[in-house]
Amino acid sequence: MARKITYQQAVNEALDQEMARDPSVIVMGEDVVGGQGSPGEMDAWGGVLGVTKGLYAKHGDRIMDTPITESGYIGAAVGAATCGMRPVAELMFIDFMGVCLDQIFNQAGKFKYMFGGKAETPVVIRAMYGAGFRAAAQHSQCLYSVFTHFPGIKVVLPSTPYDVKGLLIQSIRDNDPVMFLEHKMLYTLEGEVPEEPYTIPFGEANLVREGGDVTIVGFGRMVHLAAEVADKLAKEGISCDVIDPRTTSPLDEETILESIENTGRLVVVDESNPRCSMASDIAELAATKAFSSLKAAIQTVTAPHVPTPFAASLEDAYIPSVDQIEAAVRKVLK
Amino acid sequence: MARKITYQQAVNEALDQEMARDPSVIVMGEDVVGGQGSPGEMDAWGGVLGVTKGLYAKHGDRIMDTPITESGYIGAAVGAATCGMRPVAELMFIDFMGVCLDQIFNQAGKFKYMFGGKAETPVVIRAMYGAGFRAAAQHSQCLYSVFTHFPGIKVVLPSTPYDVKGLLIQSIRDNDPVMFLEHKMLYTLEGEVPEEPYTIPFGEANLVREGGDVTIVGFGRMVHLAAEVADKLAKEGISCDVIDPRTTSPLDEETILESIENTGRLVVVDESNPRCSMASDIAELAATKAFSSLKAAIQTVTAPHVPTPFAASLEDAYIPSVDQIEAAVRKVLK
Amino acid sequence: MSELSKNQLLDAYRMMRTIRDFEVRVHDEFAKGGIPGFVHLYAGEEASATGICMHLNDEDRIASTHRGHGHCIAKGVDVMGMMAEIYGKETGTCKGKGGSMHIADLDRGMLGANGIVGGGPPLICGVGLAHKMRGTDGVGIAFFGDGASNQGTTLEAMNLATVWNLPCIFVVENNGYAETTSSEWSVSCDSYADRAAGFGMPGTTCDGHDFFAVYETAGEAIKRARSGGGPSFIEVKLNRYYGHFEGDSQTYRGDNEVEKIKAEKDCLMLFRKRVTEANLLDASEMDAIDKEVAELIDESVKKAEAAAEPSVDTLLTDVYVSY
Amino acid sequence: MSELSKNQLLDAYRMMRTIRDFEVRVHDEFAKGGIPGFVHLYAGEEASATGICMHLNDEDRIASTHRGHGHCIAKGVDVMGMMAEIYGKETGTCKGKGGSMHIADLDRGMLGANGIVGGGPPLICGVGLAHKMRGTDGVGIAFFGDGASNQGTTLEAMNLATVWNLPCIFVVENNGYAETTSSEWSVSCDSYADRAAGFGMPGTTCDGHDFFAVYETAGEAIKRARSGGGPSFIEVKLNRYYGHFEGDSQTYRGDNEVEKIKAEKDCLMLFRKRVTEANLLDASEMDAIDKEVAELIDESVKKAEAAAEPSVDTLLTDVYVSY
Ligand SMILES: Cc1ncc(C[n+]2csc(CCOP(=O)(O)OP(=O)(O)O)c2C)c(N)n1
Ligand SMILES: Cc1ncc(C[n+]2csc(CCOP(=O)(O)OP(=O)(O)O)c2C)c(N)n1
Ligand SMILES: [Mg+2]
Ligand SMILES: [Mg+2]
Repeated sequence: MARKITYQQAVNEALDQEMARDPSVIVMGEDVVGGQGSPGEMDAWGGVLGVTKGLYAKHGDRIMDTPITESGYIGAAVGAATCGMRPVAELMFIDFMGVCLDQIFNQAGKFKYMFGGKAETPVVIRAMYGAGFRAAAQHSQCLYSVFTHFPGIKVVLPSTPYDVKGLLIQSIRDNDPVMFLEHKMLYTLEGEVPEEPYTIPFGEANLVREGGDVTIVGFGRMVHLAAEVADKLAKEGISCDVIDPRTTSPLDEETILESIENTGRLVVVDESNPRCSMASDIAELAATKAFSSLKAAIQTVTAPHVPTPFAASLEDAYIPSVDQIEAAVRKVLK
Repeated sequence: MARKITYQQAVNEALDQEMARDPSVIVMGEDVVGGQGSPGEMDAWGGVLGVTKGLYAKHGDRIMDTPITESGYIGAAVGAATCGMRPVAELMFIDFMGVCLDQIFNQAGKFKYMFGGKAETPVVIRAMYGAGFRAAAQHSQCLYSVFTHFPGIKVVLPSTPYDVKGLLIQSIRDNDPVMFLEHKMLYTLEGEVPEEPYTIPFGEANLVREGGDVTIVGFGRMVHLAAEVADKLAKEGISCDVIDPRTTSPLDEETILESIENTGRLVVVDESNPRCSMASDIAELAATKAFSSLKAAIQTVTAPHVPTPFAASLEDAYIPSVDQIEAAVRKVLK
Repeated sequence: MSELSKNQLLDAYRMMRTIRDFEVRVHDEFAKGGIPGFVHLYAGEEASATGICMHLNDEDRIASTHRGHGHCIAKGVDVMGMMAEIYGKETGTCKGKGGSMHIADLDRGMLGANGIVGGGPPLICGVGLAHKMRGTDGVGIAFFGDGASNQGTTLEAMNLATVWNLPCIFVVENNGYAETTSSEWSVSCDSYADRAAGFGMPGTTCDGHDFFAVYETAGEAIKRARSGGGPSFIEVKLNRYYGHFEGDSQTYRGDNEVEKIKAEKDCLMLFRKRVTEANLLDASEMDAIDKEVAELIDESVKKAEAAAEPSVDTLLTDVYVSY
Repeated sequence: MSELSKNQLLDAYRMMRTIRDFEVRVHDEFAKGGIPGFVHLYAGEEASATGICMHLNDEDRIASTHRGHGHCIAKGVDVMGMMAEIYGKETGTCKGKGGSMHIADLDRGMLGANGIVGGGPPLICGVGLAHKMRGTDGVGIAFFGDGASNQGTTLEAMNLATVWNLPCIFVVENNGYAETTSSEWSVSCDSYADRAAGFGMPGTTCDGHDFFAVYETAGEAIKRARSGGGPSFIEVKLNRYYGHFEGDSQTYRGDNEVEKIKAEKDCLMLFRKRVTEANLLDASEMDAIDKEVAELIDESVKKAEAAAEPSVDTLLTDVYVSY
């Protein structure tokens, strides 16, 4: 397993392989091909950051550009999914959920229940999330906490190229609506990824570091910061479990609880705004189901309760940092 | 202060008095007058449940019907607010947020920050929420946890006619965007309400019951169920603090933490779906800031992680019950 | 009219009569307190659902609205299950989980009533897309009201259907009101044909009291869609007999507005008149249907009342396929 | 053309030149790596913002888009503050918190660039409503692109403006592309006049390379709005000179597409030609402006580069008025 590809290439490869395998898989979104109706090249962009580049050459009309009409085409993806297609719709930035949320949370997410079990909606919605790109308040949000709140929706937050490929293939084959969220600052991250298709089951956390003193639960890009802190502290003899839940819905409660039962100390690292967030969710999990094991106040490290600022100085201060995580770990150990 | 009016009348009175006081207050929504362009009566409905009935007769064109176009008119309310108006827009059911969320969370909620402080957006969005009406999955949600997650938005959950009036007047006079959420099962609740206008500040919880054994934090309609349990258990000598935060954003952390420091035992009652909810949020608050006082695992009582079912038998089982709350209180006391 | 066989005419009549009786009965039972929640009745509008759905098979799909019973019946959803669903019983089409606003039956091509105004049209683009990608000649039909015709989701779907050249029909059932609000006021265009043109598709208006007018107008649009000719827009002008929902006092309506329509333009009356005058059907044949339908509806209510509420064990099922 | 005074003509030229130089300079500085984030440039489209905003005062408000620099400058936002904002400095219009996509100045009637395609049009209904309720003759102008013209929020706003009879103008700046996607493909109507008709308002198309054409078309619509005549729709046909955003390789464009437009239809060139041929302005007067503007832009970059980044203390401020 020596081949290394980027997080972005892993998205592309998963889409490519699933489209090749299953003719019901279709891909759609704004400029996911690029150049529709224009005088120059088709496949001009392959998505705003080139993630779907090349799929048109291989799969033709099964990858489709759309007008700027998120309710329209995400609704279309949902409708097509109820007809047995497996659409993967790209919502360019998760921040755009405000113009199409109904089709996701009230339609796709509720069909099966409202219809008494008689509907399946195997739609995947891919979207970029996260801060760090100097993209300011309307292009930097996390928002996975919001989707995790909604029943009927699965939420996937891959942190590595390996997880991207396995989880995206799982998402496409899964029969429920899935929000597949890609952290825009991870696209260039390289990692080992098998060439053949494989799946990673939902609800199985990844124990990124093992250690008995403190449990750190992190999401998406934060997993890497948490691991960095764990590695640093390991040199001082402080050993941390670093847990990457990989999916927030379903959530692998078991792995998290087991770790807490062992360490008695919990730090949650969530790039989201703090209120009603995944940080809250994991803290609640510990305080309701592992309370007797807890030896110290839980620490959460999150963005503050403000929109994402543009200026580099402010955005850097907005995003949870290695220093803040380290301080939190030291605090739970006091 | 002997006069009693209903929760619904309190909404109407607050709107009426503020419209009389301040000409910049305007009210808009679907059928909030009723009969626009129709051959019969104007003011035919006064909102789908009659809450705004009579305001047209008193305030004329300052209360306005809208087409079914939530992005359109909620956006218009937001835009008008930036021009110094004080619009109160009715989103009939909070469940409809999916077709207009962008104007709330990305526009109204972010203007001040994105514009470096140079904008005020004094808009109020009133909406009905909550289960119990046999209105099924798309007309019964709480969703206040989602709005609480967003910076820049204030979230108000009145539980009594008195709170409705004081908090709605505060919302209208407040210079920030406010989600004012009315539980549809409380409209007929009666309570003492002063005739003259008054305000209740945001971020000041109401200690509904005082007692030293257990802290129960409840939201909206759940406050009444919690109080019922407290009264019942008081007869057995179990005394509960019942806290109604009244606003979830801002949140009166102090009152909640003080109570927990005193009781060491916390039950949170939230009608929402459980994940990334206000139940999570309060549990996190306790586990991070009052950990050393906690004597038992926190208990949360919420709806399950499923859409709201239609059938009476199922909906009754879906909504947190007095029995579940009582069981949770007994559990934290074990 | 002549292209319809006698059996088809009988089917059409039976369909309209079934919808009418179903709705009248739900109205009565709601008034007696037997039915919970929000209920929006389709009585008066029967010719629309019937005239359109007569062209469809199980592979064709429709998306409906909060006022969905008529569309369900016309698309072949079982009436017994529907009545039980409206009562919230375990024998309901959706096991009691959906209620009036969420009846769906994908096997019959009925993609759901919808509690969200404007929820259906984007979904129907997906139906059209699925048919197109698979190379079938199936179509998708979005039913929505005059109120919903101003919702951004509806308008986006119209643009998308033209851009993607989808086999989709957008049917606005213009009953003059969205709740209390007149469509004369809320719909900004002079005619819906103008709005259709603004989205690059042909738009036609037809009289929704006249089954044959609806049937013919829809037939053309559906034929065009099936043969790759792209989407169409149809305005069906009609009237609802009851309030927006059950419990609505309707003071916004004109004096004797509904009585006049019933007397002059009732779709069942007009149908009877046309087919008997043209000697296509006998009154007695339709009388026989009336009787059968009355019995069917009666049985559906009895069974619904007698059925059990869903067991609390089912609260947590049917939400994910796998979790 | 004749109705404009010499000073107004000089102002118009200065405005267009300022926008052009600002954008060219941002393009160059971005390429050098000095500017962070997403930057969408308005170069080539100057006559639109200028021709429209020349009619407006500080009480009139505009809503802009991700491609907002030109609208800001035309509406009177300070160029020094804008440049500093784009660099993310504390001296920026928004103290560095907003960046290119969020420049706003409510005192100048500029309600914000917008990172959400279709974000502005509903807001502009509110501006129109506020003016209408207060009985002023102010107007609201929504600028948006051809791509945004298919967004439900835009379409809803158009319907609402007609229904409420608001003093709002909907200006689609049709530059032929939404990112890489051609407006020929994504916009379903044959002409935007059809779409306007579908929402009950007059629609006109004008040549966005020609300042005078834009100025006159906008003048009529704004006059109508000021006098209670309701909303209008204007399509301005124009071209962008740079990529969708900085960094775009633009392989979707035709060969020499931009070079040809620059040579034949550049708005500054056409303006110069018109006013000198008609003896309204001297070339030397415009040359002088060119020089002043060049210095201004140069100074704005120097100041922006020299300014401090916002202090971390400001991370938590400016979010609520009171909390
Ligand atoms: C997004 C959304 N907005 C508002 C409502 C409330 N509502 C339900 S039906 C209705 C009126 C719909 O009118 P129309 O589309 O003409 O259909 P009709 O009821 O006349 O059949 C409204 C406003 C809703 N359910 N969803
Ligand atoms: C709701 C939303 N969808 C998509 C985008 C991404 N996006 C930004 S600009 C743009 C193209 C806009 O095209 P157009 O409206 O024609 O304006 P132009 O860029 O040509 O000025 C897109 C798709 C966005 N910012 N917001
Ligand atoms: Mg209607
Ligand atoms: Mg464009």
